[in-house]
Amino acid sequence: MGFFLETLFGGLMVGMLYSLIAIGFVLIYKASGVFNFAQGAMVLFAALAMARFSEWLPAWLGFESLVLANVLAFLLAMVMMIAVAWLIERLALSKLVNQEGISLLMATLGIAYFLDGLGQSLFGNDIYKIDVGMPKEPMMVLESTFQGGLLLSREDLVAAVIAAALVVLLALFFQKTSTGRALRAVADDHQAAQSIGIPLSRIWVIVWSVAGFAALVAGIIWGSKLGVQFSLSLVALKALPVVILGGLTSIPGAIIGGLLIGVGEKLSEIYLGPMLGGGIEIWFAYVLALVFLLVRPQGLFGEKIIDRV
Amino acid sequence: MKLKSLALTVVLGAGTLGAAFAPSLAQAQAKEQFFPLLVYRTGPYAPNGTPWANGKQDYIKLVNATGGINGVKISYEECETGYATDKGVECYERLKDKGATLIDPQATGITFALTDKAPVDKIPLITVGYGLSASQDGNAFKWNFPLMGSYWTAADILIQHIAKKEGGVDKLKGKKITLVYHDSPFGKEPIPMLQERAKMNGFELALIPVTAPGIEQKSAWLQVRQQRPDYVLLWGWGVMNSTALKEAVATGYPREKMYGVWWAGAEPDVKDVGMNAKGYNALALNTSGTQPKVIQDILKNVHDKGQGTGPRDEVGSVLYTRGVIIQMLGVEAVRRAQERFGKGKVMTGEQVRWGLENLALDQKKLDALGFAGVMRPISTSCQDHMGSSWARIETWDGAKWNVGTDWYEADEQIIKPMVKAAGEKYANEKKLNRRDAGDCQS
Amino acid sequence: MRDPASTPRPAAHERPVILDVHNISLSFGGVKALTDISFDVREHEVRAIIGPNGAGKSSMLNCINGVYQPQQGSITFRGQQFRHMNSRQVAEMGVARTFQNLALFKGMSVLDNIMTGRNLKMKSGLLAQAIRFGRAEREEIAHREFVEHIIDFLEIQLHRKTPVGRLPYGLQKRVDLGRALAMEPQVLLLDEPMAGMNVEEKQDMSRFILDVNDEFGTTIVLIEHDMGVVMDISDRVVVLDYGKKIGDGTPHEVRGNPDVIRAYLGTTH
Amino acid sequence: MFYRENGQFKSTYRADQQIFPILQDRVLMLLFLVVAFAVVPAIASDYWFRAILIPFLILSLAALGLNILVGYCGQISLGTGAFMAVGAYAAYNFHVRVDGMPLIVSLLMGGLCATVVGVLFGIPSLRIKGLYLAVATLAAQFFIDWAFLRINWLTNNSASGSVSVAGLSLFGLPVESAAQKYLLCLTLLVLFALMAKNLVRSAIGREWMAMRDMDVAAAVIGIRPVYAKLSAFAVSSFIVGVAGALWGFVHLGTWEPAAFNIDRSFQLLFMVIIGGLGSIMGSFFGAAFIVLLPIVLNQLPGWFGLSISTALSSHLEFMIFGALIVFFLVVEPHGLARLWSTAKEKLRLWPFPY
Repeated sequence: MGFFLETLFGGLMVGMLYSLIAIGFVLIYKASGVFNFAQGAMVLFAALAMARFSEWLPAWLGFESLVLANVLAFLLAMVMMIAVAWLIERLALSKLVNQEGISLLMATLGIAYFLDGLGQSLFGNDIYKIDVGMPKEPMMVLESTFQGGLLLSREDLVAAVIAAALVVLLALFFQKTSTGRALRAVADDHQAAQSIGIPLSRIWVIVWSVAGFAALVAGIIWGSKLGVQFSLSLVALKALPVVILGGLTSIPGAIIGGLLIGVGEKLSEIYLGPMLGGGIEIWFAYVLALVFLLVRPQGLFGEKIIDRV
Repeated sequence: MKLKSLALTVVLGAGTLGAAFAPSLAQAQAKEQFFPLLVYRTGPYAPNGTPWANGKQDYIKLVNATGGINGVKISYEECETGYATDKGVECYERLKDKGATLIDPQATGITFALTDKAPVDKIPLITVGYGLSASQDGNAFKWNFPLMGSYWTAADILIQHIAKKEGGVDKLKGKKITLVYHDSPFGKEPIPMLQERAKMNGFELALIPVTAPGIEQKSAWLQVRQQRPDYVLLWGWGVMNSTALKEAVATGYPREKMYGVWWAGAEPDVKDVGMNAKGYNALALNTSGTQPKVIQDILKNVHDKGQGTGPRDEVGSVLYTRGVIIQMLGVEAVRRAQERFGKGKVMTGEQVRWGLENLALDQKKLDALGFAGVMRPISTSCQDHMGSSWARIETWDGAKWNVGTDWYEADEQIIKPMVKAAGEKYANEKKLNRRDAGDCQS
Repeated sequence: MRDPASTPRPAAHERPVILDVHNISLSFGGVKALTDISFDVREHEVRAIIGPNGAGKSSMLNCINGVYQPQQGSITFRGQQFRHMNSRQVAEMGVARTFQNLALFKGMSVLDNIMTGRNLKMKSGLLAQAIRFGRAEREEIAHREFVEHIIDFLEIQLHRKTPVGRLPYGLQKRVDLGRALAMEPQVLLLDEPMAGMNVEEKQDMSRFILDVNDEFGTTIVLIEHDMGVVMDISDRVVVLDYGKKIGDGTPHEVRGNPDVIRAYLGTTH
Repeated sequence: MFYRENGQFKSTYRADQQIFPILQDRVLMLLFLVVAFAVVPAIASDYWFRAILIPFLILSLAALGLNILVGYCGQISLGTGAFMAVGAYAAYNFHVRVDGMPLIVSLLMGGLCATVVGVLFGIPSLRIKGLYLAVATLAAQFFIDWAFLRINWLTNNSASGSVSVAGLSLFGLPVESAAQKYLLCLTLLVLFALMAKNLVRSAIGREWMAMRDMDVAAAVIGIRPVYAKLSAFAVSSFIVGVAGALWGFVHLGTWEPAAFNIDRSFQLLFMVIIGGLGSIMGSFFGAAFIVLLPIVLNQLPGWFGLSISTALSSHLEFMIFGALIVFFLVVEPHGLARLWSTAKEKLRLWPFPY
């Protein structure tokens, strides 16, 4: 029982991080109808920037404080992500408007390649460290209720909390702020949005920046867990089933989906894995999503499509 | 339309350029021993691949700076494989036409792919401490040289060490040992050996695969926590190792009970885990640090001259040093070959192969080369393409690797028959007839 | 347009019923699109369905085509009764259809678009088509000939090989019609065949429709907004409003129906 | 001037329905084949065969297969690599388990197994559309990758999961030298390309395109979505499977599942998109582009005498590759094939622009 709970929590915490990345996908898809395969590359790029700046800045400016270094690095990284967003809009999106999804998807793959290359040639391709003072040692809880107690990773806990906070933040941003509403308007109908004078290009820059922000936070969390290194760009692959499970256009979907996938794959790996020889979680997540789609083709919270002729 | 025609030209340009230039590259340099360098400085495995590659290149530079091999200078060209088999093959094909005489594929997968091509092209493969374990059998694998150790010897030695810690092989009975491995040919190689050992010594072997590249290991380590094994063997490469250590920390598995293969015992694996990895052990094929004479020479003759391949502070790190050793073995093979086929001549692939097969590096030679204390003597033969299987255990103290004192050697009784059987199987599959004594002389 | 003397036809009600729609109700998640619609179509007649926008005209056709599955009601075709129609069956039974907002295959040439109409009639297997030998090739050529007749009939020879996407709207409408004709239908459903056309184009289209009706004896069900056209070419008219049937009869009868007038003039009651 | 079709009148529909109705095209094609079959084997270097031509041929074949699915039937698949893997491993099993199984048969059996798996994973397409389907096909990718790593039977119980073949021969002729391998691939490619071309200009091809362009209308004129989509999946995965078998048998010789990982799937998708969706010719252009580009890029510095570090150059390679992808999607979303036909249009009018 105790172990089952550990697995469950483990799954929930990972799931929270998945939703964080998934939200990046959803934001961009909602606003620009682009399925952004570059999200992973953005995570890597942001994390690299963060890691390297926090390492370089003290040397350049000659100060010690780790906190200051991290704060400055974070800001700088964020600036870079905004720049990236702006460039993407200028050089790619604005020229690719109203093309079918598949070419857009390919374009983002191109962008992903570009960012991977750029990031690594700017910041190097070794394995780097992000130290935001995440607690590493695990903690024991409920020793009274379960023999051996319940082992929780503090790091995951903190990470999950941050992720959750950010997710809520973004949700609020979309529901409450005027920009958020504008974004939603664009998402619902491009022409209409333009006709009431919402400049599409600016909206896109904003959305991609917000996605960049999500990527940065995700990058920092994963980065301090795994170390910042090329492979970071692959975590996005793990968020894809989340996106289709939750529905491409729904933020709540991304959250619920993330948790479901996180728990699903961990439980499957632990309790099914041994029977099948292990290593099943990656495809299990996808199959889970696939089976679900067969029942609800538009995902958990996606809108239903009716063919009109 | 302008853009379109531009696009068109780009395509045509690419095509024609490729056509025009690629062949012209395909000429061997005269009077120089050509070593192609398959490396990966990008992708998930770059942090480990890079120092290795730099070590190889720096040693070549050192040899050239000090008069080459009896006057024969070494020319080289790097090719990025990204640890991907097909790119590795592409590199091999490209560089072999430039007169490649020795190849270190730097990846087990690529080694597998090249094992069938090497005999055709007559290019020896040197796979120090990796590759196809069975290829130790020189009778079946004429062109493979898993010098200094294979994954089978590695696994065997780890078990020996654990037995020793437990106070005798008999103590292994009933123990639980879990292998956490990179889900690829590399990670799977040791399994047959471990199963053999498990049968023999009566310990319980559990296998936990980690999907490459190994960034998501939460469930793997939850399983470890569930099974509570007495020891965990870590068969990882690249980012998988550091991630494994971090998850071990997060699930509270004692690092002292973790033993990595010699590809999981370098700085990149523990660097950003730091103190948390304290007590973690791994196999050591070689020492690290800048004390050895050869490293000093490299610093003096290469880096001080501003010709260092990588950053200076990486010189002497575990994988860098291994790169140096690998390149040294190649160079010595050429030197050995020259003794037979003519000093100061450029050796062909076949001649280098003979050199590799007749390596005899005793302590004296090693000292002379500046490898005193870095590694143990090695001597190969027609039957044994490994030469020696000496290795030690090193432990991370939170800041640096401390190499233990006692040397281990794989247990012939176990290795020999397995290698032989595997060799037979391979020879039969490939319908090759095994080499006779006469062939060994050639 | 049509003066009774020229084509002596038996009055509509004397001819046998070919298609009978009975108590059809359709709704999308609570929203009622059609409520309890019944009407019949007799052989060789031109039957019009009219009504204001959103009256559920296209939905009606979609039910007949099996694009939508009505929640209630049944459709009887040549005595065979169906609860749900399935597009394939409908097509096989010889019901063809054109679409309100062009549903042509944009990526394909005019020729190929119309050729798809013949697919039902092509029998050669996948492998035969791959090797394109014997039957497969003969079929292609035979059907190509048939299609060429349609192309001539619709006077679009010049555009044979142009991708339909590049054609002007009026011509695309013709291709749409051509594709339907290629199926040699017994019943032809036309969804606003003249929407967005100028007077000449409308006249051409009406001519095509009547020719089809006369020459091939095809029964025609058409949705149309232009009352003038409807009155001219249709034998009987169904009037829908807000998914309900508010009128049914000859153009003359319908014109006099107060409900219809109200629906069109929009006088509230 | 020289590229004109006027004066060539078609008296029969058969004549009008040829693959290359225009004389010049036929001549050009013929010349091209002569060069490919006779001249190239004589002059090409081993490097060209093994590192460029053979990969190009095999990947064009795979791209061709994928193009049928994506380009003609409009079903996006990100699992192509996996279907190649199925082809390769299935062929391998027939090769090693059945004594004296002729090479060509094993290859085709590989294709057939891929067909079965392809259709299986194609079933979701009946319900799921567009990007959802695309991501769903990743399930195939990851599951199949896993299966070949984990299920020993599939790899003939090779401890490492990596398998290898050797001593290939076709109808008694050895397939060992680069030239022989090249000719084998070329022959298969030409045959499949021909059949594919026939299919897409026949009834079935029209059904696929109809599904792609307007599925409701297609259904209304009596095209069964199930049949159209699944047949596309079947044909596509068959060709892809054979390509996979060739990749393993002819190009790599020894391979592991990683040789068919998700990167391969993306690579192939790039090929069909850069080359041109819904164009047989495009598949070749795409493959040529994607195969040559990296090689050219990483030799580029050498030609201009600059020596940049391997790391940097391969990072630049990444960047340029990515940039070019976007560039092409921006200037010509319909791919190189469209560029080619626009070029032909121009040539047709040349030297009089109007």
